[in-house]
Amino acid sequence: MKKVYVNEDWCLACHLCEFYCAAANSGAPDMVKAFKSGKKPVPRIQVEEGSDVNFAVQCRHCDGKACVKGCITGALSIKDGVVVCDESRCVGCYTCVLSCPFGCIVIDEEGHRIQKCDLCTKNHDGEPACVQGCPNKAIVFEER
Amino acid sequence: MAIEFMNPLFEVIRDSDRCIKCRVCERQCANEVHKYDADLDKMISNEMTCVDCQRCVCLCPTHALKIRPNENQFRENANWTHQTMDEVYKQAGSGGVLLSAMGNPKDLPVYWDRILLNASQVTNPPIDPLREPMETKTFLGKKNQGITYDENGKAHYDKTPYLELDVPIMFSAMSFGSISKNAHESLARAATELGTFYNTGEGGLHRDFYKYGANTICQVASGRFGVFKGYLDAGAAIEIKMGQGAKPGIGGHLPGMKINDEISRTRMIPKGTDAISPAPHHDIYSIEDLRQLVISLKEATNWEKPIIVKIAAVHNVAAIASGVARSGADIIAIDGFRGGTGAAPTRIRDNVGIPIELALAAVDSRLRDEGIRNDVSVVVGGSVRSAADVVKAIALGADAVYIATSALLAMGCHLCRSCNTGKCNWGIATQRADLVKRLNPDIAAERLVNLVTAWDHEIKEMMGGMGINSIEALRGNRLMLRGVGLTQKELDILGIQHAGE
Amino acid sequence: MLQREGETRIPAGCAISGFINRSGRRTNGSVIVNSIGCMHERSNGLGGGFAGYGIYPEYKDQYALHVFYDSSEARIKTEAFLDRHFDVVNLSRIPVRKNPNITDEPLIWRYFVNPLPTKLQDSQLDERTFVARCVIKVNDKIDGAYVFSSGKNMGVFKAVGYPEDVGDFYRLEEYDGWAWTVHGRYPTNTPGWWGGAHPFSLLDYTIVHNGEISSYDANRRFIEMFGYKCNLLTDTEVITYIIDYLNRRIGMPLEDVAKVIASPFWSELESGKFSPEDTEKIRHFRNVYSSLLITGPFSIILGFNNGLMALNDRLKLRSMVAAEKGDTVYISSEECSIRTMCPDLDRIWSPRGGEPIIVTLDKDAQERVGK
Amino acid sequence: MNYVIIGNSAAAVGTISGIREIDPNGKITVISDEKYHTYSRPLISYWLQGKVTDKNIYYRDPDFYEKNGVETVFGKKVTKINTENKSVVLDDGISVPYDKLMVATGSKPFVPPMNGLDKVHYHTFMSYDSVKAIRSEIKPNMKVLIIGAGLIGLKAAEALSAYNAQITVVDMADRILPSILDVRAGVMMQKHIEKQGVRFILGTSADELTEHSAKLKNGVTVDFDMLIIAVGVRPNTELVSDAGGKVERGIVTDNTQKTTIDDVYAAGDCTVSHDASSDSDKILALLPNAYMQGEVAGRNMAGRENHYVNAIPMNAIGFFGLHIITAGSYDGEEFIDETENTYKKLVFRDNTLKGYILMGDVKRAGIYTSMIKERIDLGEVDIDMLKDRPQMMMFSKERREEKLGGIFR
Repeated sequence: MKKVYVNEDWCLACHLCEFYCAAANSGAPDMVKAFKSGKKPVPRIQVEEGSDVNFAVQCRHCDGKACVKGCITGALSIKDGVVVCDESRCVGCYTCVLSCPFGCIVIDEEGHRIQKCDLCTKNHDGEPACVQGCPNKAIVFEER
Repeated sequence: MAIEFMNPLFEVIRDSDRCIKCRVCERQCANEVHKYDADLDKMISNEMTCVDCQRCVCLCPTHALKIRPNENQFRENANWTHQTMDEVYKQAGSGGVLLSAMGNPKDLPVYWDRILLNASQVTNPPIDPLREPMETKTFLGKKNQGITYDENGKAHYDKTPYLELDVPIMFSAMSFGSISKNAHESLARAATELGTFYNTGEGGLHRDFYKYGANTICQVASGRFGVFKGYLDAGAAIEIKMGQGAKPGIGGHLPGMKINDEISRTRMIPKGTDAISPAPHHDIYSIEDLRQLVISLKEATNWEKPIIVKIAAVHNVAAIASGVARSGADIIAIDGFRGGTGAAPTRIRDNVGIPIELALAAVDSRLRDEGIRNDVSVVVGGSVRSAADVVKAIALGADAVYIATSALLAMGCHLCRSCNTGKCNWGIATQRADLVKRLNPDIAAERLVNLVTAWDHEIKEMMGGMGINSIEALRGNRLMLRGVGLTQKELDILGIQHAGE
Repeated sequence: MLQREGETRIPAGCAISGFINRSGRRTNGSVIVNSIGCMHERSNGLGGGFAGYGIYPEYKDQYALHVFYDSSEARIKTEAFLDRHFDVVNLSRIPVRKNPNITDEPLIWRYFVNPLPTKLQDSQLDERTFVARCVIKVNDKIDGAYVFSSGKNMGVFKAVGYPEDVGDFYRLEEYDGWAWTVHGRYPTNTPGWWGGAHPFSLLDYTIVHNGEISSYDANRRFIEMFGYKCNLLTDTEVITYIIDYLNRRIGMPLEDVAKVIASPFWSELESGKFSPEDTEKIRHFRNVYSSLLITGPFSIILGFNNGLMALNDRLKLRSMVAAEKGDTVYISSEECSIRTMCPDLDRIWSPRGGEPIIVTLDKDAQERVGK
Repeated sequence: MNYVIIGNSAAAVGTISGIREIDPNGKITVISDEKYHTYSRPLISYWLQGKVTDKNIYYRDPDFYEKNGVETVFGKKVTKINTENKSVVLDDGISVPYDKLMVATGSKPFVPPMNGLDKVHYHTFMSYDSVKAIRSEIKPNMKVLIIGAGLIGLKAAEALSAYNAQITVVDMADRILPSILDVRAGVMMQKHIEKQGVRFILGTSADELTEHSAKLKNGVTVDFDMLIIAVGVRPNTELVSDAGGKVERGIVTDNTQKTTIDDVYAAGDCTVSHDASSDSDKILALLPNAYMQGEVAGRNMAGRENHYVNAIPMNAIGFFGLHIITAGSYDGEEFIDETENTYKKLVFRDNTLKGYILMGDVKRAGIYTSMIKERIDLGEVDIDMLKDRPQMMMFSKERREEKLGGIFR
């Protein structure tokens, strides 16, 4: 299955992936509108910055799937290998935040629910927004 | 605080309707122009340090940024231009020589743009490169070998070392030190994929890149940095750098702060020491000394590698080239006055040397007049900006061209001409690890390959239009050129007719 | 004012034709005149010419110089030059017949000469190079004089006009040769200068050519490094010099000459169609003699002291057919002109681009009629 | 193969999923004494609060059973497991045979003996039906007494505050949420909940109940319009113990989730689990635990041996917007970082992270959880980063590569 991978040699910690991700999943037609119309959209990818190493982390769609198994509402499920969240069913208990070994479940504090990377299966054709938006090809979408 | 006589060269125009305060501009500016102010909840700019490298503009996800020349101007004066005055202020403040980078930006004639190409009509057919073979393979080296046939009709001939190029375009010398390791890797990988060559410059060859040796030209310059037997053996050819178009008659100076571990190891000089290339080679004070170096290098490499001698285009370039052709060198590289540099004294860069077009025409004609054009190949550089420039250069008589500025542009350079600061935001002309990282060789090598491939396509289109299906039939084919708006003197030097003739 | 050949490049389309009898059997010149006549519309009346081989058996050891003079002064100057360098065995005006379509003829003279041994020795050149240099010198330096034929036992006849009229004018039915070539010219803007008509020749090399080569200036500027002077600025001239340089001076066989001037494409070389040894040799040619590659359309018939070579450019951008009947080989721009000479052929084919047809006199014929 | 599952909550669904991974065709029968499609027990407080509707309280889509080929028997209680003929007996006398049986009976509310309890109307807070009953009686500004300041009692308090109820919570312990929070965190949470108007009376219990008031042992009398008893739960173990299976605090299983009876498995709140963080056996009444035990059991029932290990106590819960995530055990060297609104406690022992409490800022807590579960040696991580916040950066490059599967040279 094609997944998003990050090559930390090339990650510049520019954080653009977070903004492209947030905008793509905001439902707004462009980035300006996504960020300028009230609620600040939440990225599902997070950049970790170090002194000389940086990388972005997002859902690994891992084999363990502890988040799905622990979900108390059934909001999280697996579609074609992709862990997806039905946000309308999430009550914000954060059991998945507790479970995810990569820290990839993102808390939407305003919405009192979680958000997570679904590889842009709901909003994009082709490559996920973070991959398209990475200026240094640090983020790739590929089969491994 | 003393009065600052100068004002910012550029203005940062930020469209607050578009700015989403993502701060990518702030994170990506090594000059610290942008800053997020939490109290104001907005981005603010310190324009004084902006060099107009366009990194922020390119990365801004909402296209909220523009960098424009500062509209603030000193009182208009055709003689004392704003820039001239700025330079006086700068020197009055610093007491130092002005430093610049990249090529001469002055409004001096660009002869490429005054030369037009021919195309076939009626009496002979243009050739469609998509339907017929169209050949750009080029050999560089001596072409004066004899051939004899024995009684059985079998040919006997000598072969001298040569370079075989799939495209008549090579990447010219840029040292590791002046540019980053990732930039070097990108050039090396691109040259390998393209079947052409890149040039180490005078900074030696990083251990990691010996594997690209078959596509590497190893330069020997006056500082002899990183030169040892293994280095000479590593490449496909050796280039003796006598001069550089951006700064003829001037050596080089890589400040100690750029000499990090890897550069120190590669250049074979202590870490943190300045790397100073003398103006002359101190073992070459005349042409016969050059001949000795050429022969020494050939001896050192078992006469297996062609030797390139690179000279800057100066007033008597034709005579110099004639001397070089007789020195035993296999290839002469001529660098025009618009050639780039990582750092040069501004006055030198802007006032010394001559245009490559004239130098090339003069050299090619001179070598033919002397009947020694076959003794050497001629490679020209110094602002070859497009496939059209390549075609014109070859028609004027060049065997191949060197490109560097175009290659840098392909990798992201925006010609802000601040290489000398070491803070290249594009990760090219810098050794700062966090900046070097910005140049991913996977991307840069691909872009270089794309550029040269695109040019090769265009060269083939233009050749096809002229009814030529092999690059060698274009070489020195000056009938394919016509001048526009040139004086008879210029036409004579270029050896071409005026348009309409 | 229109500029003549040598003052400017004049593109031209053309017709060519030729044949050779391998046994050395000589054929009357009228045959070749008829062959070009049927391709009348490929010429436009601005030039025609012939080369005949084996036509001067009685003077076969002398160089036959055919010269155009614009004036008597030019003739006097030239003859003085010739006297200084050659022993002139015979001189005469070339006999012509008045033809209403051939006008403005210059003075046309013929000299059978031997180089003066002392002069030849002084020059430190071989005999043929000495003769070639002298021819080039007359053409370059003596205003109004133009040597248009300089080989042994062969001759070039050319003029402004349609080739069939030129043949009539020169009374070619009075000459017999074992090989003939002919050229009908379709230049685009020549005022009609007799020297500009084809064939072009140097010593016994003659070239008739149909085409317009795009590599002209690359070839010219290269070949001029070797003592040649391209006065006429024509393709034919530069091709002749290239062949002279490679074949006579370097000693390259004509098969290899063809591989230089119409070299195989790199893709052909990589296809493995040549032996490794030939591949290596052709690679070497494409490196060292790269400036002698001729591009653009051409079909040429080269005449030389014991044969003909026909060659097309490597893309075959010009028509050329070849045919065989017994020991005679025919080459022409069009099949019709071959059928005119020989309606009943053994074989007729269209040679591939870049693949030369080289026909030489049989061994015994060479001894009989050649040299 | 004929599978029978008693119970219809997370462990049951996990069991179905585990079986179906391996055996797509075997017959599965789910028997539940409740009459509902599988619903999420923790959602009952959200339902009561109005955040979750009748429609989305369900744990799985309406076609879940159909898609998985499951037959359901709802509203019937299993009264007996007959191990001899491998069948279960329903309360209507019908016998259902099994080849493999899953006991996922969960737990029931524990109601301690109290004076006068038999005379008062009270609620528990455990099932859809229990919150439906509360919903039908609750009115604005009602006085509600909740006995029990644990997870259930406080969730009930949060839900009822949506009705402007005047809530008093009483607990015998002197702090709230003693099972998951330490004293400092408990105090912080208590203050937070008090700000929402909930009154706590701690360190005491009801001495005497009358119809609308409770007299506490400390002498205070609390009036109420509604009484909710939420002091704890007890596992439903009787079916197994009656059948001769081993039961301690809960049903005892091996790590394939098999009970001591052949072909009888158990999972979820009714079982005893092994807490890897404290290396002790206890009931881990947690939904993720129930699901994963069920899944492991299901696979074993269907014939693929696998084991459930690395279970630890863990909780993610929030009250009135203040979130808590905790995991592991708290016996060891402590690191505490506290601000006005956040609390963090990390507990180290044997050079590993053993437990943590995060309150207020719970972002990326799972990274800590994984450190406990995987027993990652502290020598492998950057301790300062670990203490700063959960982050992948604290791991070595190699460990990151393994975890994130990125390209590293």
